[in-house]
Amino acid sequence: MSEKKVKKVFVDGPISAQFIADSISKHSTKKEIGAHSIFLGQIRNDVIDNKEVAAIEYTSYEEMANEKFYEIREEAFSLYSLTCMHIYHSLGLVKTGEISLFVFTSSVHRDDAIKACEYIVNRIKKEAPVWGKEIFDNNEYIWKKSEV
Amino acid sequence: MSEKKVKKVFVDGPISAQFIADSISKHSTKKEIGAHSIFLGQIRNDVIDNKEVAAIEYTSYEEMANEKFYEIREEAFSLYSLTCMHIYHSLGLVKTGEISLFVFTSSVHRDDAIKACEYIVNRIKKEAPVWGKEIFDNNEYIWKKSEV
Amino acid sequence: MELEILTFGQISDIIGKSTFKISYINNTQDLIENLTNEFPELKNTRYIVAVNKHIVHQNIQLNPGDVVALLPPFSGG
Amino acid sequence: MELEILTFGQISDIIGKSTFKISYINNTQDLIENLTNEFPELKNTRYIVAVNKHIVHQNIQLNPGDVVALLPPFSGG
Repeated sequence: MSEKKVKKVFVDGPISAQFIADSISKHSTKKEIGAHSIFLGQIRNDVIDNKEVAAIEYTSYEEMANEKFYEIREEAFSLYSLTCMHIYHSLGLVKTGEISLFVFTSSVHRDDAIKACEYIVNRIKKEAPVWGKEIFDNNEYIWKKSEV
Repeated sequence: MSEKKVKKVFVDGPISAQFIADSISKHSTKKEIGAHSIFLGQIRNDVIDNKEVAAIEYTSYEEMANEKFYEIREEAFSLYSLTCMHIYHSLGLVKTGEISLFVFTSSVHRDDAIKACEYIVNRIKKEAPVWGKEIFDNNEYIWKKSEV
Repeated sequence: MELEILTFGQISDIIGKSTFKISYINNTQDLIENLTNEFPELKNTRYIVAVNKHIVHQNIQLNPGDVVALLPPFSGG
Repeated sequence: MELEILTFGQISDIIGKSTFKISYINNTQDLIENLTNEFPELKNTRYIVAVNKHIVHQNIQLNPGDVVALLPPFSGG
């Protein structure tokens, strides 16, 4: 792995709208970009057995996840003509209404950014070793079911 | 049109990252949302006949465009299970690196938001009576070619 | 007894104004012929016609007061 | 001569810890049998096995010092 420039994906707690805005702003100097596609995962207040989800606590096999994110990143760059790609995923507690996943792709023409963003989100959901513990408002919890 | 609640789409000048962040933030109270999909159109510094684009000036047949945006909006809601949808398009001058189109869809599960966002962008590009005048750094201009 | 004409994009450049009125003409085909006689460059330009904000692909009857728009290919977004 | 075991999600709940060492066992199948004897609830739980961060779908030989992870279905994003 020594040659790989691994970008930091995991962030502690929720991803703020301000963080997203700053990320967008940074691309205004890249004037070859014509299109950005962004996916945001937000925590839902699902009701399960009459109990409402209040938050999700995310844990990961971080070392393995970082290798997987790197692989997804490389493969997306080889499949799509992208100028930039950023992936951020929360660890720890994220409350309902807050954002836990932020995927951001940029390209000259819109098709590449749009298709790549969807591709990356699908692969993360399917392949990243991350687990969500859905915590109810009475402090009970269940392990989140996969949404693949 | 009297019964139609027409949402304002056109904004003067570029769409700021802060505006996008505020839009995202407003959805944190809608706790049934699990996924947001965002498309941003950014002005490229294309080089045409050795002249570099410095800005695009957008004009529109506004009355007709607003009816079209309304129609696209209604059709997207009928085709996809969406919680929210927002469309913003610039009029007037938008410089390279700045954002001129912001499409924002939200849904319970990710597929609807992602598919609807792409659908809306494609329809806007194809059907909205909006014209871009590409202004070069020497103040000459050409009318932008459609990207459909 | 007039029609209102709206032009956009490169059509405005050719005609030199973006909104004006002309004496009533019975149908879109005759209207386009009249305009093309006055502004021959229109022949070399792609555009579609909208009457009262609805795109029309064939010749249609016009009524006094109708708004006829000449729309070059869209390039928004 | 040990193996390092990592557990995640509901597997950690069943085993009661998320990282521990056990005496060397020759292959993944024997390792899983040993763990299942000690924690019978594992039988009712879906998970896959990763050795040194690589998912393995068949029985494979283990080397001392290998890191074996039990991964329940992923639910990130």
